[in-house]
Amino acid sequence: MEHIGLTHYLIVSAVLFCCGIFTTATKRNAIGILIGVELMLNSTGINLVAFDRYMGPGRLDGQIVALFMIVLAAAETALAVGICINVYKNLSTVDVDSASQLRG
Amino acid sequence: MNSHTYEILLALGVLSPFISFWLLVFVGPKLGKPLAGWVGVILGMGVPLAMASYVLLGWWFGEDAASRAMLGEQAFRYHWANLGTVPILVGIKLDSLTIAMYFMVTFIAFWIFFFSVGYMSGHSDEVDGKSKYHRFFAYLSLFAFSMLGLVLSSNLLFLFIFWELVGLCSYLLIGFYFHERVPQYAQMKAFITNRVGDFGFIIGLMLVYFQLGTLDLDDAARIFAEQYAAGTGIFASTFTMFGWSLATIMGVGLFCGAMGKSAQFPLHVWLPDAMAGPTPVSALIHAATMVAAGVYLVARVFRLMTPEALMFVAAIGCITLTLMALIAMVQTDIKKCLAYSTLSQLGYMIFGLGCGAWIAALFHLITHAFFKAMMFLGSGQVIEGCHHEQDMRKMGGLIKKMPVTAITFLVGVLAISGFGIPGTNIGLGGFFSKDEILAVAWVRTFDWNDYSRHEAEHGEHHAASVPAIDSDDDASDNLNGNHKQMLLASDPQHGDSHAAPQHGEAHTASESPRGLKPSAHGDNAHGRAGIFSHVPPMPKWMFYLALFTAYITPFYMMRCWWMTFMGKPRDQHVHDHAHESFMMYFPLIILAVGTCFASYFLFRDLISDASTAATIAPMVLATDGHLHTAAIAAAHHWLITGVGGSFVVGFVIAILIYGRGLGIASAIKNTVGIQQIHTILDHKYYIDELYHLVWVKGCLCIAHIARFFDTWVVDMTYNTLAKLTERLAAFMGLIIDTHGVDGIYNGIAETAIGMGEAVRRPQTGRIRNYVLFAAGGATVVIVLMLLYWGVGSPEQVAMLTP
Amino acid sequence: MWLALVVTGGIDPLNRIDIAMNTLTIIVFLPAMGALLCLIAPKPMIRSIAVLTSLVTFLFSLTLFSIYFGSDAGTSADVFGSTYGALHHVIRLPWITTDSINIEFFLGIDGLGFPLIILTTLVSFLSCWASWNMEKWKIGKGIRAYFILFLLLETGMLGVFVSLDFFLFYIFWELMLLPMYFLIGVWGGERREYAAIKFFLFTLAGSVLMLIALVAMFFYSGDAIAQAGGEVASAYQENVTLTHGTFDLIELATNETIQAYFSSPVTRFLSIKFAPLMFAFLFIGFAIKLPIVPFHTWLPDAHVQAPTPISMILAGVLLKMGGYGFLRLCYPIFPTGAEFWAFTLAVIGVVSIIYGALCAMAQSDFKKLVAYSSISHMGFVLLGIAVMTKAGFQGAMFQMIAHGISSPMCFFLVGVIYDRAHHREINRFGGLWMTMPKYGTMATIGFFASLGLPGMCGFIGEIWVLLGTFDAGSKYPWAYTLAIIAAFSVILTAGYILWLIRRVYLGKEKEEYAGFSDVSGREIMILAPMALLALVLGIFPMQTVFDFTNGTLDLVLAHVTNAISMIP
Amino acid sequence: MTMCLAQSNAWAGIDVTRHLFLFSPILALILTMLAIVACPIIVGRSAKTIGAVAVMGIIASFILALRVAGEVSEGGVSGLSTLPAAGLLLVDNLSIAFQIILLAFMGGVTYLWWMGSSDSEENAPEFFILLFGSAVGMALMVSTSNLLMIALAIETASLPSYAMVGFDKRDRRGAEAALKYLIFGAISAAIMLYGISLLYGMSGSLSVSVVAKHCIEALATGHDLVITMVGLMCLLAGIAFKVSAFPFHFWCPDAFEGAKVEVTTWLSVASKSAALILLARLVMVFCASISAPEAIGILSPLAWGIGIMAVMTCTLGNFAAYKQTSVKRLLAYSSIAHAGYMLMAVAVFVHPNSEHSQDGISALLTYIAIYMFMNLGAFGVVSMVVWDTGSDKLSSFTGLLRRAPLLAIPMVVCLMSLVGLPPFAGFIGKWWILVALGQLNNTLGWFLIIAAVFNTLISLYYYMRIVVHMTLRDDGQPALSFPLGGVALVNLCAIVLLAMFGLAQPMKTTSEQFTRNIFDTTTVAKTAVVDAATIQPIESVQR
Repeated sequence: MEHIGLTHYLIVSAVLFCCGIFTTATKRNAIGILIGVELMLNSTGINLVAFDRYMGPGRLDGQIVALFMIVLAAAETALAVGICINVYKNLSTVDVDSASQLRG
Repeated sequence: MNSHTYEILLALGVLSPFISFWLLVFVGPKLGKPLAGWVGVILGMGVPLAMASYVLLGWWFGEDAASRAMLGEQAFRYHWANLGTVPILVGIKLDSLTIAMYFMVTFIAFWIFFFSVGYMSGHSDEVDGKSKYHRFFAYLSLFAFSMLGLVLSSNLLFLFIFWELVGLCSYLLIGFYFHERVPQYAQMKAFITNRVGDFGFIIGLMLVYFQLGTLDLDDAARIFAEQYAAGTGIFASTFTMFGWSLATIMGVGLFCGAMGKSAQFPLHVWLPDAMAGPTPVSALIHAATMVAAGVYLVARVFRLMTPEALMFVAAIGCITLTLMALIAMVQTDIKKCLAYSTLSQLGYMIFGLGCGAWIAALFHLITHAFFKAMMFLGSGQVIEGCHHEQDMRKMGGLIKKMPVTAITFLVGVLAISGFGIPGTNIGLGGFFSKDEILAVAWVRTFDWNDYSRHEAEHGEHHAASVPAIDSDDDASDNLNGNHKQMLLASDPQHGDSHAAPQHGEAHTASESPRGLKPSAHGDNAHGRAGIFSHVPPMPKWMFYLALFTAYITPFYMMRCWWMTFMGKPRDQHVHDHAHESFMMYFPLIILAVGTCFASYFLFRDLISDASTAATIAPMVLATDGHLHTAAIAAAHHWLITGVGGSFVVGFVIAILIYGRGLGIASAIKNTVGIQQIHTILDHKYYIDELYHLVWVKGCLCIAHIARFFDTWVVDMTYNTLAKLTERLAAFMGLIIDTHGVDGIYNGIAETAIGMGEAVRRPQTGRIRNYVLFAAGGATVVIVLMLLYWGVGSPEQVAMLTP
Repeated sequence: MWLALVVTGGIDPLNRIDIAMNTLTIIVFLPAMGALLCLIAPKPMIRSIAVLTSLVTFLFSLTLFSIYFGSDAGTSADVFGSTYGALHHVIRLPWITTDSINIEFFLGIDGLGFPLIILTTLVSFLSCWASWNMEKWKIGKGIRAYFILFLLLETGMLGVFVSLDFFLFYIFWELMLLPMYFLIGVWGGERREYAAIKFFLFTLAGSVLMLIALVAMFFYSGDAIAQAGGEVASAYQENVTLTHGTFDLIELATNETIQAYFSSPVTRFLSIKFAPLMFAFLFIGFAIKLPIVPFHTWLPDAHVQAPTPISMILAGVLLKMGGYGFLRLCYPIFPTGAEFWAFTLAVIGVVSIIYGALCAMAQSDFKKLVAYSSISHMGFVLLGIAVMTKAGFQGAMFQMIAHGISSPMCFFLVGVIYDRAHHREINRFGGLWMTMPKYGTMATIGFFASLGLPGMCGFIGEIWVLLGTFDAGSKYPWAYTLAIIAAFSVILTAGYILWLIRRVYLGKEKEEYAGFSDVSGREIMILAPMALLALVLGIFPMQTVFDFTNGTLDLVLAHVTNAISMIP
Repeated sequence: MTMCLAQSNAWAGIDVTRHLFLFSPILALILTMLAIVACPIIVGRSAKTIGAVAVMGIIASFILALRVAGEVSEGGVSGLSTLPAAGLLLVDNLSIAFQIILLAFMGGVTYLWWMGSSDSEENAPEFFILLFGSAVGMALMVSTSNLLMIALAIETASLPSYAMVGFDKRDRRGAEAALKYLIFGAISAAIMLYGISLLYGMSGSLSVSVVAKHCIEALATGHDLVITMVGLMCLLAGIAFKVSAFPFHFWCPDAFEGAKVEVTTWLSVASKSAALILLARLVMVFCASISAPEAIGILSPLAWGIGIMAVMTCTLGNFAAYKQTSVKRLLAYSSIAHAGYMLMAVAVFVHPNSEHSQDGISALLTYIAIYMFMNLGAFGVVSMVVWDTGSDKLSSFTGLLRRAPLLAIPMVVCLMSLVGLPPFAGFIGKWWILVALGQLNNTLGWFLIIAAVFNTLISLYYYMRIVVHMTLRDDGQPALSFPLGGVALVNLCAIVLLAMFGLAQPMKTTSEQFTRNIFDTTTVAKTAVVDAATIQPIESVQR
């Protein structure tokens, strides 16, 4: 039974990140894609905090940045939802594949 | 008179036709008819003729041989341009040949101009009532200018320039009736055929410029002789083509030009067609002067000719004179008949030059110019009289209607047939010139080995040996009148060959302004002695063909005359219309007199005077009467009589056949065997057809291929390139950006999540594909970078650690 | 001068205005001033202003003859100096100067530029005058724009011939593109769009290569100087030292340090030998303009579609820029490249000669025929330059001038009849000489001049090149063969020209053309100078051209051959 | 954060008012934004009013920027402050120069908006808030060398842009464009942040200079190479998205086509160039973090990476533009291509100690300045055509020379300038980039030069298509009606483009002034060593 170390956190966050990417790439629902983005951002958060904890004890930069991340995510989500609503008004769907009028 | 006086006079003679040309071009229409004509006659030819006569008298009677040569050496040169580093000096080649030619041209041309004033007034108005009368004389003046320039040029390049200009004039004049179809093609044919010749000429020029480093006739000859003596330069090169050395190729190349202008065998096709031009033009350009320019050129570059080249020249001449004479036998168009006889006679001249009879050939040139011009004018008179009828079969019996024409024409016929009494020196032009050519040819063919051995022995001072030969000639047979003439003829030569050394020294002493070393006779003689050993005798067939043709010539000429003037009129309408007018037959009379005059006196002496300086070369055969003397000395009597009497045979046969109308002739024509031959001759050996097929059609075919290639290959390539770029653009823009992305990444998505619904709607502009592609791209980039990256080199690490 | 000042950098212009008032500057920018004038002038005056401007430019350019006849001149050594790089009317103003770059507004002329400047101003004047009747054209609108573009074009062309700073040269070179594009594209024939874009794309393709060469030459010369210790005395200017790369064409050609570095085989550009590669880049750029098979296909289209005066300019001047480029850039700066490519270039030249002639023979469009004949004639230019003999260089230069006289004349002759018949089908013409005697006479002169008839301008160039090529046989054995093949073109040329004359001018008068008026006074006045020159150049080549060009040409050649002889 | 600031006594001995002054342009923008927020409550939301306020704000900020520029070029705050935790923001010539350009361009866009939509627009305040917001973001992007700040700035610039693209709520295409832009942006932002987290973890600092140090160490020694590089690439990906460099350009055409012309204009220049300057700054820090000029070669993979990205970008942009029928979309692709050209300038890796160290960056600055005018002019014409005909299709440009010569001629000038043809400024812009690449005098440099010139050739064709439609064709459409102000704007642009060509010299001098001594290389070296010493490899940490 090995002691939980930085590597494990990194692996977790990496997996999370990949899930995020995967979601964004495969989901057709805009909201779903945004959730994927959230996953990626959260994996970032995990990274930052873990690094802060293990690499430079006493420094709080990572955690501060993590806070910023959360705020950013919130702002982004807010805007995204707004745009999604707008899209829904116009296209009466949030299926990103149906938003394919602009092409070429 | 010093040389500059002569030059200035001659130059004036060249300029005045030029002036009259521009005068007629600009104010011609206002002058109208016949004033424009008279301007042409006076300004275009009167002035030159005056100059020519004055110079001729001064030159021939005012100077002795030495001072003539001296004047030639001192002749003025103008620095025209630099060809690379080689300065091109333009000037006047001042020697007896120039003056003889100059006088001949101006004299004949003057009377032809004169003739034209009357003749053209009836022949210039066909075209839509717009008179081209002045245009005709403008062209004639331009021709006079170029022809005289050609005669005077001392520089090959300038000779070439005027050469082309006379070609242009001939082009313009052949096409004078360009509203008709035939002249259009005739003029093109003439110019392009000449261009083919010029192609060779240019190659010759290149070789001269490149190997001899000059384009001046005299310098070139001098350097050529020196190079020959030293075996350097052009003689050093080992390059050969069809077994010809470079020097030979040079000679042949230059001769190609002559083949074009003088219409020698492969390039003869244009001359008969050229008869489509007005008759005076045929007389002046295509009988007397321009076509003779080729011969003149060969005479001028004679000194650059190797024996092989001369052999080629002789062969071409021989072929031409035979084939054309044969064709002439079956011609029914009076002008065509004369044209072919011209070709045949030109063949004689070329042949003469080829076998070294320099004097004889040029002499023949001049005599021929007189009588052939006269005959053409006569034919013009006939055609005019007969209402533009040219077919001899429709004529006959015209002697009653136009006696003067008939008589003068007969004079011409006699002259060309070499009429004369063998054994005396009574005779007309051809009798002397043609026979002399044959005599030399005979020596070259049969007596050559003895002669050249004899030459080699007496290498330097053959002059000394001449009297000996003379004496034993006298001893051998003094019945031989021809021989006496030859002696007479060769007298000036003796003078020369004695005078030569002094005048040579005189010039080595005097510094010539151009630093040209005057050609001393010694090394040439030495060169000659050397070269005779390898100059081969002529093949026999040449001599026999020439001799044979000597019998044909009188036949077809007499046939022509008889069909035209004697017998019963075959076409009453023509006959009734026939008439002659003073304006036209006056020149005939003059020329007839000229023919008799030009037969023996003056011209041959002039030429033989020129010969000494003009033919200093490895190949000095006919330069001195010495050879003729020897020729006659060695000649068997049958040659004298045979050649001398040839015209009798010819005449008799002709009269026998055509004496009673065309019946016998047509009978013969229709006999089996002859008929086929006749057809072949009538179609001129189908050479025209051949050329049309091979050259005209071939060239156009290639041209169209080229055009096709240009439009459908070269151009297409670029258009296709453009298309490809667009396609590529479409590919990058649409496919990669959208379809491709879909294609690739739907596939990935499929394999990733095992659901193929993404593939079902391969729509474009789908954000998920964008994301996938971006992510994929990023991954690829990262991987590549990592692969490429690796660890830095130790020294880099070292640099990094401070 | 406003434009001049902008170009001179606009920095403290006031105290430069006197320097800028240089003959060449005036000549180059007079047309531009005229264009400005046209911009503001009332419509009816525009034509006259434009024609006057071009006339004044021409007359003013004649003052350049003072180089040769002025008091300062005298012997050819004074005019051309003893080494390549003796210039006259030089003007050097710093334009873009940083610590590492010194781009100058550097104009000057020598035997290369001089005759072409005169030619340019003359042809521009004549063709500007030829545009007089443009309202009568199919697209007769937009006079203002037309003449403005025309004059800008002239400025561009003149600039190319006088600018000796490569950067400036390039600018002027590109400057012509746009006006020419619009002149063809807006006022052209049916397929003008295609022709114009084709012209543009081809030329730009050439000039991007030139741009690469421009940058590369600058930095490589910089390397050369750096290797030589960073301080190299200028080859031809007193008390000037080069500390970094230069755009000075003369310097690039004459400075030993730079030359040695350029021509050394170890100097590599992307691991390719420097000199041959750069030579090729520049060559293609110029070959497209010349034009040379296989880069020629823009020319027939451009010529056929362009209005007559533009065809005149195109044939008379633009084509010459290619040849000028060879003589000014390729050969002096990359002699080793020249040696490397000699055979290829000569072959291309001969191919163009024969190929152009054959294509011309097969054309049924009057203008296209003349266009292809241009290709054939410019082939002589390339051949003459490629063999690098004195006669060859002289011939090439003369051929450029001669062609600059004869082919505009031919194009104008085509234009004259096109204005009347509104078609160019050779086979539909006939008997025009009877209908329009004056025109027929002029046409004969023009076409025989381009046929290369001795006594006319076309002949000198051709024969000089041919003899020059043959002369090169001592250096290059292949030269003999090429010379002979090239000489064969005299027959082809005669063939298609005479055939053309027969089909168009000879024959019976056709009733459909019976009503045609003969050439008007204006047309005569335009044709006469060209006809006269065609004759005079042919009769007095030395006094008209060689005296002005040969000095420099010989120096260039000496420089080139000397450099080649250095090659181990 | 405060802690971190306290740690590296960044505030100690620094005059705060002076710092406020140095950042005053950005502050002015923010204040204006607030003012616009307040406006509807106080004076009402009429477009004209708002516009007036906005313009005043822009002018004020512009003047301030000029003042600051005067200070800075005298060496006020000079150099990237590369101390490990030196504050989040910095001011130097480069950032100020960019702010000046940005504000000028902003003025142009506002003017365009004023001409076009000020009458119809009822959401003026929102529009300007977004505009200013993104402007602030861009201004911040170029004035930081701190990873956190970079992330924040990019987001600040991006979020308003998303909204601006989809600003017209009734426009289906706009909504779609916004959605795409948003999703793409959000994802790439997330990727970038992930990369930042990794870099922070590896180097233990957010300061770019320290990160650069660490990356170089990793490169040299191979420690944590993979993870560091992944981090770095992710960071680059985020920036590449803003630059719209291949393969992160997909949002660009769609977003630009869907958005209003003013917005397109704004994004096509401002966001891209801000990101480019940011990237250039990162590159400079990397170069500066190498102690010896000779060792610059160790970064060549990075240089090649950016170079190849640049070539791909402009080639793809040019080719993709060929078949476009919508001029807006065509210009969008052309803007991708130009981003490629500018990336080439970024790919010039030169050590600050070596000669010509500022060629690349000054060329970039010059190019941006010129590009601003070119695009302003081109899009200005497009917008005026759109306003009148309601379509941005190529066909609606047919015969423009007759219908509106005063639009056609400047359009031709702008397009030819975009091609890079003398005598227009576009050529000068390209020229300086070529020179910068030539200064490298290595394979990469020549490779990029060749790619650049051939792309010029390729690009000619599709620009020419517009010219052909405008000048050579005419299908008799009615004459165009357009606001005179707009005509004045585009003609001004055209004239400026001509003049800039003649004034190449002063431009070059100015841009060199603005890019002089933006390094304080000594500090880089010193601090770098310190950091390198303090950093522990991961393995050693975890027990």
